[in-house]
Amino acid sequence: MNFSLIGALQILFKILIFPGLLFVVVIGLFLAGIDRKLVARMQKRVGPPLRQPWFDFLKLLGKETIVPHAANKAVYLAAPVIGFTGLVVMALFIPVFGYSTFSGNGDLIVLLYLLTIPAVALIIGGSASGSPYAGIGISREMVTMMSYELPLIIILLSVARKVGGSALCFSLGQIVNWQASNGCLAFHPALIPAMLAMLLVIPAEVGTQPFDVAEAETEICEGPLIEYSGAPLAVFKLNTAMKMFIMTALFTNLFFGGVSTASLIGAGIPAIALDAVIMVLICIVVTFLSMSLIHAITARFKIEHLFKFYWTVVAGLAALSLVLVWFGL
Amino acid sequence: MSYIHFPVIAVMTLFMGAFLTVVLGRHSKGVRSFIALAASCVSFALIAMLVKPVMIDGEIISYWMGNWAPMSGYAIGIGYEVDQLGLFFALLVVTTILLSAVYSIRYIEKDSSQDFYYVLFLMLSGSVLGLVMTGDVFNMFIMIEIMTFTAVGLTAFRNTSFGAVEAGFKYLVIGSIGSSFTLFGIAVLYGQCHTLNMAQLSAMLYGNHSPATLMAFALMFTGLAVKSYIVPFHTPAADAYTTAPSSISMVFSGMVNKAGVYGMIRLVYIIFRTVDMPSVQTLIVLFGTVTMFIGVTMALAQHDFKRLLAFHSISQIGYVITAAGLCTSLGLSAGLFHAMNHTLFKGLLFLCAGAVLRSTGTTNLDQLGGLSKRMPKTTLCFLVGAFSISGLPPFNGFASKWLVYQAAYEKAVTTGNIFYAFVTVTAVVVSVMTLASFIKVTQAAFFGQLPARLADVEEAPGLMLLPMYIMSLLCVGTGIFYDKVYQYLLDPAVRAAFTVSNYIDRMMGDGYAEAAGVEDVFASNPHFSYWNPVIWLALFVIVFCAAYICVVTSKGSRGQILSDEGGAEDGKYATFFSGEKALPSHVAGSDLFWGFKTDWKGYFRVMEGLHSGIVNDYALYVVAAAAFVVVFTFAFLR
Amino acid sequence: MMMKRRLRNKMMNVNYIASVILVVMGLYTIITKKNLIKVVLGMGIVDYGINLFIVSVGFNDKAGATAPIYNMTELLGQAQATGVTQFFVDPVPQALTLTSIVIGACVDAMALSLVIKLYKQYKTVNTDEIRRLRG
Amino acid sequence: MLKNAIAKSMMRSPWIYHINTGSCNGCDIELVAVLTPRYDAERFGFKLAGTPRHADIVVISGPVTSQSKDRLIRTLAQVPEPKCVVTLGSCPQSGNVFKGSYSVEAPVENFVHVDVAIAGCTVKPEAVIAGLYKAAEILEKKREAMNK
Amino acid sequence: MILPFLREASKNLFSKPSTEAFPAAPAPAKPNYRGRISYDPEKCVNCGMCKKVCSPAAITTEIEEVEGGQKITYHFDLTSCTFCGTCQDFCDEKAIVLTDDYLMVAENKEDLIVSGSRIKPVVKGKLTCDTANCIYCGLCARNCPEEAITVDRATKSWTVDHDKCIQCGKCISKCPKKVLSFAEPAPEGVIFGEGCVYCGICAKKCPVSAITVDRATKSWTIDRDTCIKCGQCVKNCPKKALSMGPIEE
Repeated sequence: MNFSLIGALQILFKILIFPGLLFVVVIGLFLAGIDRKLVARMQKRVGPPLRQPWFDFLKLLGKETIVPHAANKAVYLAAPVIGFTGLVVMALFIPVFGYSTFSGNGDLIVLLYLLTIPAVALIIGGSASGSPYAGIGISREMVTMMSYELPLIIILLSVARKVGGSALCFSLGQIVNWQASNGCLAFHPALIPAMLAMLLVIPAEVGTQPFDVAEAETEICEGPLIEYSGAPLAVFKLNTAMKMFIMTALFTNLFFGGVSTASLIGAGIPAIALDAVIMVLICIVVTFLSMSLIHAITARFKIEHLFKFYWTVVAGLAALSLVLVWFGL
Repeated sequence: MSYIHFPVIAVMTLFMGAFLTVVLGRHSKGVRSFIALAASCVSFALIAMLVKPVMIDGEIISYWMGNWAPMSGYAIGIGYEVDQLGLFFALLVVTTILLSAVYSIRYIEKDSSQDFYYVLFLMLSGSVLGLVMTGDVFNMFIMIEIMTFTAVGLTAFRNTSFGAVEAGFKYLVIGSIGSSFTLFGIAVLYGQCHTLNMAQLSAMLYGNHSPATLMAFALMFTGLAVKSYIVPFHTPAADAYTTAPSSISMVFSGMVNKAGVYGMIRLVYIIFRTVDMPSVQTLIVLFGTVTMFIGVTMALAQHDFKRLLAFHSISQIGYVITAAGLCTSLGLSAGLFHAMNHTLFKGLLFLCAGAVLRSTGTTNLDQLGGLSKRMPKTTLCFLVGAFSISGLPPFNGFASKWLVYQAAYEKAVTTGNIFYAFVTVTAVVVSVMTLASFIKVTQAAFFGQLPARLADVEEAPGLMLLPMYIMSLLCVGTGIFYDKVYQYLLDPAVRAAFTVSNYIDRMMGDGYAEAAGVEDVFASNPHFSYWNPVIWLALFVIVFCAAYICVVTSKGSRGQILSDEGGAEDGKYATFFSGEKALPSHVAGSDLFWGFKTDWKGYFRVMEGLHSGIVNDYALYVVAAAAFVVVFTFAFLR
Repeated sequence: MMMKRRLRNKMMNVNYIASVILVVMGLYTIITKKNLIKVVLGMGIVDYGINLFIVSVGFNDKAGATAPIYNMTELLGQAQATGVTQFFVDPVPQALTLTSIVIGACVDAMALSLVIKLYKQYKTVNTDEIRRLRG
Repeated sequence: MLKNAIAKSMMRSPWIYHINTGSCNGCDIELVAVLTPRYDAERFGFKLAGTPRHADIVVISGPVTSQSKDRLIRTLAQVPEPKCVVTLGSCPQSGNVFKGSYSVEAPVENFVHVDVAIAGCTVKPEAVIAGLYKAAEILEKKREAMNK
Repeated sequence: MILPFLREASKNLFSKPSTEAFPAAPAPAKPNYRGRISYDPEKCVNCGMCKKVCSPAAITTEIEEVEGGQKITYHFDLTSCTFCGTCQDFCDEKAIVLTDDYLMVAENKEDLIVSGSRIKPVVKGKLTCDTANCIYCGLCARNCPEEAITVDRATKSWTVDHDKCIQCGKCISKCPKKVLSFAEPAPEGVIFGEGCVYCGICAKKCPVSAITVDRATKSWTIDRDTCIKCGQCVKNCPKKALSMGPIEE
């Protein structure tokens, strides 16, 4: 890495603005707004304005932050920020089709583990708040995590096998490039079950409606978030929105990667911008299919049913895909 | 250069320390501690001085006891041979010994018979150090035996505490069955080859297996597997780690079961050279996968801090065995790296458990809670350990688990065997479950509400915190600079494991290997995917600081941060309790994860039935597994 | 002559068979007997079986096998002269056996002392009742 | 600028925490009705929060039985500032038909400052919307007062 | 589609939302909705029926003596009302109406109190019945809010308890024969009754010295013009021989 001024500025730009912080935050909150709007429309409601997540975020910034008596102050306040940081850094690993911060080489396993950081931050923060409701909430969050991790890893392995063949390939950049030349993975029949499984994994990862057992506000008073108020809560809400974007972007890269306009209009900033727009459009569709639609038509799972669902139906779909890919389909 | 004497001096220092403790340290606490510390420091220094010649310059030290060098191609004397693999484990051993010795000073100060403690401790240390550096299989057996019965003694050290003697007895029975199998294997091997030297055995056995050597392989494999406590031999380990003093639990998980792992690697890679055989790979990976899965699920069901850690030790050894059993260079690197990391983080966690036990008098997760307010330093160390073992970036557990996944999946795609793909999946799921059970400990012991009983618990003393800090730093450091670790420790060790001819030549004289027709199977260098923890961490720290300042400072337009300074129990700062007056109510260990446990009810019932606590059953598992290994060996090994 | 030799070969195998039988007996004792003392005895029996095996491995039935008191040059010289490499009892297994016996004795002593402690604490030597640590 | 944005958002995103202090459930179901497609209070950013820590507006229904009085006070104390208290229906304001009962602490104003009172027995969802909207405006004013 | 919810959701996505545009457009209440109370004090006769039937005691009255009569104020506390409408049903004068205005939202509690007052001229006399024309139908008794009237048809008796009567005039309006009326009040004064022992305490207590007692002649006289009807004499009479009452001129 060349630490000249221009280079440093470029890196700073990448971290803070384009694939990094600002882009993720803006698109994440945008997707969250779209999700709420779509759910409302599907329930025959008008729904909040698209800016609503922004209002929520800003409002929470303006509220008091109360650190409860039983809480461990340092951990309690640091936890949301750790999750936020993890997400921002993770965003740098996800390429916007061709364009990414770290030379297009996001590693799938690294991503898988970075994805756990926000969840762990939520868990540790909830645990540090000292509330018994949070205790139940973190238990559920953890079980949810155990549930979706199994299908997720099988999906990633199927994709890796499809792209890498008989070589080890965990690089997201490589997966995108492969799709650029061989067509989107979504159109390979062997990976369709995996794609469906991934659509079901996203809502659990983000924690939206039928899979939000951890934050069930009607049962366990928002679970881990119970004692949070003010800015830390705002950051947690922001984390959820960012996760929404990151998961859908990951989906896009895994199954619809390589849709680059650079070949049509020539490489350069317009092509990157156009790519970003296309990516956001795909993200909206994925948000609709995986989060809004499921949210609108289902009621919350019980935790044991959630676990069973993921380890049988979703993992079964993913494993089917893995087996199909393995034997050369 | 005189460093060829260092290995032997290091081992003998520890044994001499044990002897001197008996002679001089009976009555004086200071003398005892001094002898233990001095012996550990000396051996640490001696081993550390070997890093330069062995690891960096690539030399292999061979040392013949009484200068009884091999004649006419027959090695009759006992030889010490320190290659990179041995030194790698020796480094783990001496680090563990040193830190444990420092920790012990304050930890066991209230116990009686401390002189026996130090005698046994130093003998255990010396035996394990001797085991990883010896070049003689029978010497290895003797070291295993010394290790076993000193370990038993230390397990039952606090013999009035709950179940300590029982654990010691089970450990002894299972351990001695394992030793017997090892000895039986050695005897069969000797009957076939008439030598006990590893290098010579390796040269003789290369591509030259008779039924007798297969039998020997099966028996020695079982014996060493018992020593590394993989499933189904893990039962006494869980008990022993629970009841032993924490400084000793750390030694157990840090080096005693590593000794077994070392023995298995030595056996498979060097002595029998069965690395190339897919059936052996399948056998080991199968054992490893089952181990990591059963270990972690049992850990999820535990209510005792140390017992939970014990089952995690078993589970993590499963990772090591799985990775090493893949028999690729990437796999072995992953295995060794994970072994090293396991020593660091599990030692750290056991030390934290010890600090908790010393301060609160219990390790029952249902009785603890909220300790982070009283023991913040221990909590910090625990969190580092817990995140390391759960494999969160950028801690070391992540780096090694990541290598394990890569290795397993590389094996899967290169061989086209879907079994290894499912091994990878299991490894990832086990990792998540590990995280789950450490979340359980975090919630049950360190966060949540502080029970009134523990309101004036005190932080562990500085001398106990010191090893914890060191290990925490090592956990973070090896995670971030894992490429350096790979370059200076893992790569030489892996090369040593694969380049057997070098090993044989150094021991038996140049040209011996070639004469015996030994070929190296060293695979290409493992390649890593892109993961740069340094940049990542720098980014993380920068963004974290910025965001933290933005969120937490109560300047300007944002809402204030109010925290309870006065200590009022009720009102604004009380925990929300549905409006009720906040009662001390803590979600303890056994209450967590019931949603998961109900789904796995049948499994847990069976598992609890199997871990019956009856020593006969445990012996039965050992014998049955040994039978399985023997049958498998004869059926599939060619 | 052939008969006798075969018989002697068979006789030679007796100690191997016996050692295996001893090991199996020992393991059987450990697995089935519910009395702690019997379990310790089983461990001892396994040890004896293995010791027998090691000694047998070292035993050489060829003619002229004597106690192994030679130095290397004598040994090599004779080997070169006669072309027979193995004509004395292998000393190494005996050393091994001795060591093994000592270790076995240590282990048994340790086990018995633990049994005494266990009996004091649990007031029983039945393995079915000594299971505080389980699950 | 941020201050103004926050104050504006304060009105656009009020989260509600509902406390039932012995209500007959009439007002409670009307409050829930506000979130149904027909009335859809989410248009204005209203959302039911699960815990007082997240709440901006606390809605009280019921005649404050003596059992619930302490709980009410405690829960209200846990709501971070700026906050608004809205009473739903007649009961919290006066005790309604339970007035004078030995177990009713009726006028909630005796121990809690009420910002907005919505009358009705039960209240009509439209009235709830209007009342909550008014409360949201008060929130914004409170936040602006904090800015100064 | 297999999933009915899925079908419903996708249908809704492309159809108009069923949300009412309430704050933007007014939403009239449904017929017979009982909302904010409107009170017409001019119609009110101060019978108090509403107060009597109000279960949460949301209605309070204030009576103030002003020049030219009593100022009667009715307060309807909407924060206490159950909107049952019973007061409306019982108000014969239709002075109370529950309107369909449901937006009863206020920051101050005072804004939610409906009040009205009127000045009621003073009624002079007591309720009397022209028993000659009375048919003893009992309507007056039935409609009396204070149950002050008792009518017995069998014995043809009509009695009124003047202490209970609040002079609302309801009975007068209900009377089919128009025989009830408020008579001119008879002049009141101290009445000399049986049992006097001529102790003279009354004379001593009288603030205006209107009473003269002569023990010797056993005579008791009162100067009606001076008497202010304070009742001190009645109160202090040891033999309870004095009382207040109508006096025949």
